[in-house]
Amino acid sequence: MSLSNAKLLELYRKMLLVRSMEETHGKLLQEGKIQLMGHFGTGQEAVAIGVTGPLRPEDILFGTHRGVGEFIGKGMTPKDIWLEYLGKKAGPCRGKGTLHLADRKLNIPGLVSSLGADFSMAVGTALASKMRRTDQVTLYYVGEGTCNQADAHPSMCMAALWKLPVVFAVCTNQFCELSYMCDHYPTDDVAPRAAGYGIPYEVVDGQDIAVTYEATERAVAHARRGQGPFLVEYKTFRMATHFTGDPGHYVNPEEREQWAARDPIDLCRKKLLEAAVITADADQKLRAEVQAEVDGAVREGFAAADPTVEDLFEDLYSGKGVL
Amino acid sequence: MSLSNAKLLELYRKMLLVRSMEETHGKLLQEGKIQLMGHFGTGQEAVAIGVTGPLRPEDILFGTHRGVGEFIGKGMTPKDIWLEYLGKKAGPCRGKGTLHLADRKLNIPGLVSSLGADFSMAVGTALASKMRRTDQVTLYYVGEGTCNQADAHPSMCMAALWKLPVVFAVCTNQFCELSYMCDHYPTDDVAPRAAGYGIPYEVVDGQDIAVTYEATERAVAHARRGQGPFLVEYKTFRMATHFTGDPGHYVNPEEREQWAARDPIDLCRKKLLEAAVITADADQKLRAEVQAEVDGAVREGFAAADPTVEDLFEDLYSGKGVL
Amino acid sequence: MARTLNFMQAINEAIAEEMRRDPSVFVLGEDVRVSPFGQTAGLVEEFGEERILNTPIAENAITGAAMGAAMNGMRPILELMFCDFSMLAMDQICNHLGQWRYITGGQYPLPLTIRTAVGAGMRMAYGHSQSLESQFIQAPGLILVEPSTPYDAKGLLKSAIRSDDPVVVFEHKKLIFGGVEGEVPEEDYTVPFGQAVVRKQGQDATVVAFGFMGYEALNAAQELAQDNIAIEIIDPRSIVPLDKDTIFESVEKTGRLIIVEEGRLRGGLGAEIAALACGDYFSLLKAPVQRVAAPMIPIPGSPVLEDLYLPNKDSIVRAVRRVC
Amino acid sequence: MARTLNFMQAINEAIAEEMRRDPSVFVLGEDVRVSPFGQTAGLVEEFGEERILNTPIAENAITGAAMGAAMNGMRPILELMFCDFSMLAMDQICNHLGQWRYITGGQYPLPLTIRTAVGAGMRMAYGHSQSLESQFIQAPGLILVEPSTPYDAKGLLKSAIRSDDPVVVFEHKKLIFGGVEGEVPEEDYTVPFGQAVVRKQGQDATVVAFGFMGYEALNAAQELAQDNIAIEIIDPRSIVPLDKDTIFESVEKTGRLIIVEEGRLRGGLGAEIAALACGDYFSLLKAPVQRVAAPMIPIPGSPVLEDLYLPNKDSIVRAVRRVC
Ligand SMILES: Cc1ncc(C[n+]2csc(CCOP(=O)(O)OP(=O)(O)O)c2C)c(N)n1
Ligand SMILES: Cc1ncc(C[n+]2csc(CCOP(=O)(O)OP(=O)(O)O)c2C)c(N)n1
Ligand SMILES: [Mg+2]
Ligand SMILES: [Mg+2]
Repeated sequence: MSLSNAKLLELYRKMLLVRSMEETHGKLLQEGKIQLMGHFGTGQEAVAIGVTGPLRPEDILFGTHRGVGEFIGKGMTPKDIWLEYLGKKAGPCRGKGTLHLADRKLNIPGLVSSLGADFSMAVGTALASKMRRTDQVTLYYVGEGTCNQADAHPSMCMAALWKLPVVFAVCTNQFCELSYMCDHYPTDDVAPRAAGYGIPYEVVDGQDIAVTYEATERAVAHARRGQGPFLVEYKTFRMATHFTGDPGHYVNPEEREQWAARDPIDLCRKKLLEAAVITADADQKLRAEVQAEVDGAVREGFAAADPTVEDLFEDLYSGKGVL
Repeated sequence: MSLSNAKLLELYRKMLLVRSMEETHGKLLQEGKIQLMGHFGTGQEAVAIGVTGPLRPEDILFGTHRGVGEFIGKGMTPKDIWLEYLGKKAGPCRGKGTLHLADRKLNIPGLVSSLGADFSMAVGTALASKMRRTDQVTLYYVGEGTCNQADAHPSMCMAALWKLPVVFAVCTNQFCELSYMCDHYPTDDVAPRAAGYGIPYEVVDGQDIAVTYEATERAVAHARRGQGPFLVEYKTFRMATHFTGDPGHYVNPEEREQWAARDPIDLCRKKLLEAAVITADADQKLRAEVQAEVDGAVREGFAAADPTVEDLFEDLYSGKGVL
Repeated sequence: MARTLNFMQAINEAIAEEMRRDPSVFVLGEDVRVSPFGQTAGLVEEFGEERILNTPIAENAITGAAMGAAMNGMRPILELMFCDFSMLAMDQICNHLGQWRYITGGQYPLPLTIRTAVGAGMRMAYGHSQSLESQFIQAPGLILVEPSTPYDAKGLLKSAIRSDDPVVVFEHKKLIFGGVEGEVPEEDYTVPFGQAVVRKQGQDATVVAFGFMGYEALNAAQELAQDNIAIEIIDPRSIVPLDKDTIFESVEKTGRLIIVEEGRLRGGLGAEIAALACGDYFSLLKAPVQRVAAPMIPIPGSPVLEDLYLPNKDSIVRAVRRVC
Repeated sequence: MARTLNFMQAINEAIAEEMRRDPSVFVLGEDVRVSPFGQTAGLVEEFGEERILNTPIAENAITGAAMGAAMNGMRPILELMFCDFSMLAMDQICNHLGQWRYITGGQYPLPLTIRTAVGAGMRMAYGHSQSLESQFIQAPGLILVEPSTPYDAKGLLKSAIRSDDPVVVFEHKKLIFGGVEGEVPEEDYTVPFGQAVVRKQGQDATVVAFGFMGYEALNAAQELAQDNIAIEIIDPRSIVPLDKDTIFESVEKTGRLIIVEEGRLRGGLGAEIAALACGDYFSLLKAPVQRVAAPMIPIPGSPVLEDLYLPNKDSIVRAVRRVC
């Protein structure tokens, strides 16, 4: 086990931050303070934080629409996220991306609106890393539903063909929008598809942060060593509905209960308490601190300036006078 | 071995017809009599004829750009092909498709210009067969290069998910346009990709018509029984260059020689002679007869009427007055 | 007998009725059983999972699959949830779907209906908000329609499902979510392709407004009426075929033409109609043709910017005033 | 010092020179090493297999891969062999490539050049012959250029490769295969975006002809000269940005505008220019604007039908005569 107690605590804090960010988003929506819908990753925090944990700053991340887990994991701050979510001029995308977070200083090139369009982009960033002789790795984080998108296939093919430093991190949360995975898949797992390209793979528990972190660490190391792509599939469960307007009538409540019993944050807390890395009191304090950070970020977000009509026509072309 | 001598002779004649059709096409081009480029399947006749041999008239075929093998195999006549190739009004597509052959009476819905666009169409025809409770099978014939096209992936996924009566028949002829398969594939075979969807597969010799026919027969029977899709990969070699304007400098001549020694028509003839199904004389006669059929078809094609400006605006919409 | 239905109900009813009428009609698309916006909600109970078919998330391939089914005796209704995603299926739609009947010499008509949602203003940002109708007008062999009332939504969709030609139906999100209501007959009816409707009469200027923009035009008309400017509002309903007669009979009267669309300006629906105007109908024009459309920029996420991006009543009023 | 080069050589030279200048420039596409038409032939010998990268046959994915490389410090030149195949990549090109810089608030410009071949007349039938430039004009954030001479082919391609914005370069097959020749300087030069060229002066009518159609227009000019009609021929070179000044300065003089493109009529390049004409430049027009373009049908395989389909010298002459 490569995960130190200090690291575990750091990851735990990040998971708390993710949960708090999304709960706060939900609350703001309910209170009618914002219109921005959310696709929350409740229950999947150990995947999002586990896949980003082992990344270096120079590594590249492509994330998903589901919540903020991997963005927090790669280093985005609640403040930057809320500035962007609220469409403010000081947001990393100057309020133009909103849900589509991008942050160049953290090597997050952006979030596509068309599921799977970034599969090949991740191959492209990895190709550039290889051509430029860096030891940068690209992590492509993706849902199982999106793995059916056509481009998954030539993307994996190119990654294997050119032996590129890219990790495909598949979050199998049992749902693809408003239906179960079985409406989309003839098989139980996504991962064995990698074998068709000669890409090695692993299928792991997505609830235990130590497991997700270490599996990713192995995959990233493989890619960084120049051994080519690796695919990891993390099994988890989407505790939230697809998006904030979805009542989720199609969800089987018993199954949901079973997974709830293995909530990744609870599991991690238990481990930390048992190993005496943290006390119950310190945990309370940490949670309050995290919530305060999020609340502060929301406040700062609301207080920040909106873009104006001049901004509307900025940022399209680098060249002058084209628009 | 399910292949009777009579059947073998029939398939042999079809292979001769294919070769003669393409040689004649090449000759007409060289003589400057036509402009229509050809992508010939010389050396692959046992695949094209083997995959179509076991099909029933009601079965659906999607063919490829490479020559006329599968179209002859499914029952198109040299005459119909030449009428269409020459863009004549009496062609099955009224001269509008030319290289893109379609023939409704033979259940050949057409040939797409964008490689792989028909992968999902084949899934769709099979879906319709299933919904309509027929026992019709769709055979999707495709090159290995095209199997990298994105839609191969969701198409195989849907076929498996919905257990559709479709056979994916992959002709691996070592080339994808102007490059070897190794520029396109991280693996030696295409077929194992099917396993990722739980689709059963076989890899077989593509030079021996008995082998190609029987492998296809098994696959088609599987699909017809309602057991879902099946993939067969046939290993062969493209003896022609990519198209009639390609000098083929990139081809390894020794490798070509080796494959030439196992020409599928020669192999089949040897078998027929050895089994005394045919004498050398009868073979000569048969070949002359085949060539005469093709020459006649070309003559009839040239003699037929061209479409006119009125035809230009026909056939677009079923509804009146739209165009 | 007519009842009041909302836009979504009208769509739902059209599909249900056609599925009852014709066993070869079926629905496929991503999550059509639960139905992300609701147009196909509940149909699975009556028609079963085979005829209301959830597909994997793969727009080009499901379009191809629908085309294949149409080649083999079925009449599929394909949903491409957000019109933005139809860009994934452009090869199938523009290169093959519209061209198949022609290049097979009439052998294979493709009776396929594609339904897809357009429209911004819902804070869904780039890639879930575009009105991309104009991306389809270059493609031969398609019929394109965009209803703005429950009556037209049902009638045009029925025409689409019964048509042997491929039809793309654009449904505006504001009409779906906004619950716009209208009278819809109990009896079976269809709305023919290529017939525009004059939504409001007027003699000062002709305003051709597509889909949801018709409502903005009606609001603009009210404001302009205060200055005694009476605009005539035409809802083309069909984009292809286009009812040129109705449009240019109006222009003959008014001499002024304003075209309003939610999509972007360059090469948009307005460009084509303006080009017709200054071509065959040049002599009718008494003033420059005005195009009201979105600017040539992506749809920004910021609510402030999104509102600035969208054409609306005010931009229509301004355009009319420039020529009246 | 100038030499005579053909169109293909000019393209090849532009790529080679930029690759020597800048190690981040590389070429990828299907069979770019051997090169189906020849534009990138021989480059692999100088630059090696890594920088002249053959890809699998998967247009949307290789476009995405090129975009990814552009996000990470490279300047890819992507070949999408036939423009028809670019329809497979429309999601990447229209939804993401042109919009990426904007929606990331300027963080991620995408210095990507896409080269693709347009044009019919080579008996390649449906799906290998279309001129689909107009399919791209609706998309924000792209630069679109179409050279018609070796000089422009080299100069525009160099501008494209050096540009931080995504550029699509349309290359006409008749110019590539036909070996059209022209003077090209030895020295480094670029052709700026958005600058049209007057190919022939004249005062009776303005003919805006894109790409290869300029040659048909020159032939039409000869025929029309016999009737003392002197047309002015403008080659826009850039489709986006469009040099409106040069076009409408000419229309100011002639009062007559004819737009010629090989692509299809509806929503084509001609529609947009006609719409500009009857909008901001309405007062300049003395006659109806004429559009010469292909009809709204697929490209038929039959040589007889293909020749009937294509706009050419005769259709330009007819259009000019309608207004002169
Ligand atoms: C090209 C495209 N098609 C459809 C959608 C709509 N959509 C958004 S999320 C989603 C489901 C994705 O499922 P999965 O990849 O498993 O991710 P999850 O939502 O479970 O996190 C769908 C269909 C989209 N955004 N893009
Ligand atoms: C979408 C698309 N991309 C590229 C091409 C050009 N092209 C025609 S044939 C071919 C090679 C196909 O290779 P394979 O599938 O192995 O078939 P083969 O030619 O070997 O029979 C290519 C790239 C095309 N027709 N369509
Ligand atoms: Mg999922
Ligand atoms: Mg091949």
